[in-house]
Amino acid sequence: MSEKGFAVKRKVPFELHDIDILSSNDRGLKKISEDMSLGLSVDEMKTIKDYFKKEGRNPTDVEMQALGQAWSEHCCYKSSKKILKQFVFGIDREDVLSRGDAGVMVFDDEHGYALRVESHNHPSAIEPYGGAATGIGGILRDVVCMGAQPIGLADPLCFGPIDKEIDVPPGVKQPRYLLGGVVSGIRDYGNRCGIPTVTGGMFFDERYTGNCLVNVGCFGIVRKKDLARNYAGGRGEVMILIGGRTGRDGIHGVNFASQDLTTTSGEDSRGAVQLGDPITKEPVIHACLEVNGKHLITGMKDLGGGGLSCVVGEMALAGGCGADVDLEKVPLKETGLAPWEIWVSESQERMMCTCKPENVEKILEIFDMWDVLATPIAKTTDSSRMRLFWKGEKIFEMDLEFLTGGPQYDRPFIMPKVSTKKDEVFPKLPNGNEVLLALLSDPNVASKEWAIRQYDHEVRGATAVHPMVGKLNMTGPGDAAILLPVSGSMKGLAVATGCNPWFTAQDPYRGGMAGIDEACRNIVAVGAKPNAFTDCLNFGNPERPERLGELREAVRGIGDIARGLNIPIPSGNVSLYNEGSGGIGILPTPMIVGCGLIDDARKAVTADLKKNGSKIFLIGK
Amino acid sequence: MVDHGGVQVRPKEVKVCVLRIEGTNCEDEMAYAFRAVGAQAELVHLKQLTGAVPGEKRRNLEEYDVLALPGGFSAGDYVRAGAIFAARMKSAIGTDITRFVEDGRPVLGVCNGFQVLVELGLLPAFDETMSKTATAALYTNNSGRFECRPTILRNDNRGKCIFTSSIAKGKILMIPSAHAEGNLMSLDPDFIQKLEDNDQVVFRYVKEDGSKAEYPWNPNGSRSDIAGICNPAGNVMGMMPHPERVITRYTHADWTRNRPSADGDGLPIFRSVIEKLK
Amino acid sequence: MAVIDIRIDLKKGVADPEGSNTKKTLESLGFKGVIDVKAVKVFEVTLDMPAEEAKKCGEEMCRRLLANPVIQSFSVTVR
Amino acid sequence: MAVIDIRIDLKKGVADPEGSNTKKTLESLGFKGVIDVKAVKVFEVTLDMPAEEAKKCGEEMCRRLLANPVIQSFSVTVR
Ligand SMILES: Nc1ncnc2c1ncn2[C@@H]1O[C@H](COP(=O)(O)OP(=O)(O)O)[C@@H](O)[C@H]1O
Repeated sequence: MSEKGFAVKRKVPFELHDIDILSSNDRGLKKISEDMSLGLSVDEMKTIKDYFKKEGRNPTDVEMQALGQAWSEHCCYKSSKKILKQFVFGIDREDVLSRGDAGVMVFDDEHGYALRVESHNHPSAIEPYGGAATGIGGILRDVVCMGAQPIGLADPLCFGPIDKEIDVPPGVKQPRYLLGGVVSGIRDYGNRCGIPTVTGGMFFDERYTGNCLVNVGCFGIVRKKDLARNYAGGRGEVMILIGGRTGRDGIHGVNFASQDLTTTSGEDSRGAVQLGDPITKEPVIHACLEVNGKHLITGMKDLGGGGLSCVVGEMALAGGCGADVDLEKVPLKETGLAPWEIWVSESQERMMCTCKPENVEKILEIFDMWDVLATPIAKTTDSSRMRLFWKGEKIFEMDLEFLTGGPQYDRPFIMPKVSTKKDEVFPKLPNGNEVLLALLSDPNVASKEWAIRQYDHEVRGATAVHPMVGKLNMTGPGDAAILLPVSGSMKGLAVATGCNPWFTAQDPYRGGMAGIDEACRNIVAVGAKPNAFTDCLNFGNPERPERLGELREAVRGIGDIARGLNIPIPSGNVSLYNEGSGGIGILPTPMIVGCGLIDDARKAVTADLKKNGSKIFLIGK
Repeated sequence: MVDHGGVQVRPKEVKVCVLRIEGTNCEDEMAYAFRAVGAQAELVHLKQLTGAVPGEKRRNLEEYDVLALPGGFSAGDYVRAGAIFAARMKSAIGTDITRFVEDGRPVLGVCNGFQVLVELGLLPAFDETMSKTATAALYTNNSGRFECRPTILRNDNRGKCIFTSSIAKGKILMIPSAHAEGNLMSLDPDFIQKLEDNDQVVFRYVKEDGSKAEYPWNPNGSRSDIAGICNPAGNVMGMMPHPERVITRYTHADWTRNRPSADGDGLPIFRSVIEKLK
Repeated sequence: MAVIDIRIDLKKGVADPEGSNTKKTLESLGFKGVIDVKAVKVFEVTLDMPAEEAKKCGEEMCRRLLANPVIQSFSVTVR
Repeated sequence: MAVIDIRIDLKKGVADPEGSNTKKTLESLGFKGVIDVKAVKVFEVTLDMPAEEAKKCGEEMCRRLLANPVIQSFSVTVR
């Protein structure tokens, strides 16, 4: 950071500034937030000022940056948490094993299965290949954090129209280009990690032109006795940083994810975009599962949004302890990083685990065997504070509760206008042939085989019902895929997606329900029973009351139907601020990924017609 | 990977080394396939064979009866598919491998493993056990992209290949493919003829009725529709499609359309070699 | 007619897994003194137009398709 | 210290799906007069040795890892 009026360089042989907020007025606070790219509002800055007044000092740049990360929408769900609590978190059932980084449900007597979906929308709009690839990387880590072996991926995507070259606002990339890059990114990363991509979807509409949606889901399998926690076991433990080195990549990624895309994003958001390295990832998965399987660790969590700053705090706080961090121990990609950059960098392929001191050596040995970097960087303490040291200098000390608590908002919302029967007009149709051809050539209907076959959907040799079904090389899309997660068992896990953004735009409450309904029908169609959902709520700017109204109503719909069906939603993700330049919002898109169970996958059915002369039944009304 | 009933073969403990490096995958299902026919399969990291690990973890290639190179990817397939894995193997344990092959012990390479065998010079190996440089290449698919799709293979081997020893000549198997670089090439105009003369052709892509394949039945454009070949001695085989993915019928893409047998079509390949070694 | 080389480099600070994996392998093969390996993509394009124009055309190709300014830089040279 | 470019070309007669796919895309974007597109791979390697030696070293790298002689030719130039 360059020398600015409010930043006073401390007399130490490295980059460290004290940020003068105590003597700043509202305007000054606003300027500090902007100049440091903190993404904090004036009210939030004032809360921080009050805190440091009590501490009797100004914060350091490291502390301010950490707060910027921790209090972002992406990390603390400040606009959506209340809504989620009210409608979806409460649906409980005794077979929910965990609601950690991924949800975990009972699979059979010995195993649980993990599920989670996440968005990687903004990075993908800027750099589709790297954005999608790192999205896969992140969701894989969320599942590995539960101690689970990833067994399948899902990739529901939404883009602008691809059947014609369209006029795009400056700075926005052609949907065709974006789609090509995203599919390649998912293909290269998923295939190289050896995890089959078995379900997903593509949805096209003009309203995604300025802001495409890239949602990625992952499923995993874990022995119940190996189910991992995502936090420290208590004080006196060691925190070990695992995987890739830390660099400048991905700095301010979460703030970026919590802002509207502007026309200049492409040029100046480079720091927020990263390329994945699947070849580091694969050994990281092996090694993490090995140390967990040997019960050498007490907790494990991935480094995603906010990097170290979020993961260390959350692991300590949830473990009921504090933490002392030796920041200079963090292995770096390049020299010359300032402490705050290291603390908030979102470099890929990193995980954190906690362990008892006596197990450190054994753990490091296993990582060494896999050529994976592993470095003890922190200790848990019996205070409620986190402290950071750099070459002996204390550069950070904050109350964990304050740091990771974050604000929570009850923002104003407007109930969306709901379409009624009266509004509907049934179009006059030209002749049937024309309609049929037009439908079949519409990208929303046309075959997605060109993409599906670029994804390896059979690697691991456990795909019982494939994404494409029917006569060989004449296949059509199936409804759900079925995986056989446990070697030697025919018990199957059916996975499918569901979402209808057009419905949701007309009636968010029923649209939310429709997503769950569609996922259920897909699962039932292969002969499995719906068991759990995970959801990715892609909506616009929550500071606009009409957008927040859409979110609220859709979530209420999801919650009502899930509660009605008594099916839990043990994990999910919220992605807000999905607006292109000029405030053109996306369609409200509550993406549902559903999981179902089938006791004997040999009884599964597929949608293809098997022979001439079969009877066809229509079920339902 | 599902348990497969009906295995009566209980041969003497055949020890299989399933080799991996960073970024390999498909090794679990490869090991599972060998176990399904009664062999003892161990996942071994290349480091364990080169001595770069603590004592109790070290292994010697000599201890094994079969070497299997799994499919998927290795080292991200940067540079060229299989090139990095092959170069590392050759420089570290090249002579061990030559000895292993000259000893007549079976070596199987599937997909990426096939690419590694070609890059190593263990296939086609017309003139020596392991040629100094590669004499063939598995090149980018004609379509220019990764293809994951069912393929049908015909056993065209006249009896030399140990991996098809219990599969009738002309037998049709459905074994899926998943690769971006599977087009077998050589600049030698007599390449195919030489393979034929030596009985080195093992599998060809065909259509369901056994007739000549074209895209997509031949997913990569390989000349003469070749999907798998062996060395002149018949103990080293490489193939692009993945037999380890179809050990039971329930992972075949079209099993809901009444496949007759409970076994998967990949099983006889593993059974062939284990029966030979009994 | 002109033949141009369009060279696409990764910008500084963008991770290059292909380069770093290749470096690692070269080292394990015993090559000494390898300080850095970068993977670069080059398109050799033959165009039916004079050299000057071909160069401009190549640059336009980069902007429209071949390079992503977020992570890549490009340069066009006439062969 | 020397920086070398190791250029890996496809041999004549070896089809180039990446090149021809790129050509097709460029044409569909409206580029005219594109006669041929070849995809070439370049490794930019920085070596801790004099230029002469670096060139030799680069050639050895091709023989041992970077090129498959069946389909690829290589050339090494000092930058
Ligand atoms: N829409 C949702 N439905 C259900 N659970 C959700 C939803 N959004 C977030 N969650 C859960 O809230 C927790 C915190 O999410 P997040 O902060 O994104 O996770 P992480 O710490 O992995 O980044 C996770 O357990 C996640 O599964």
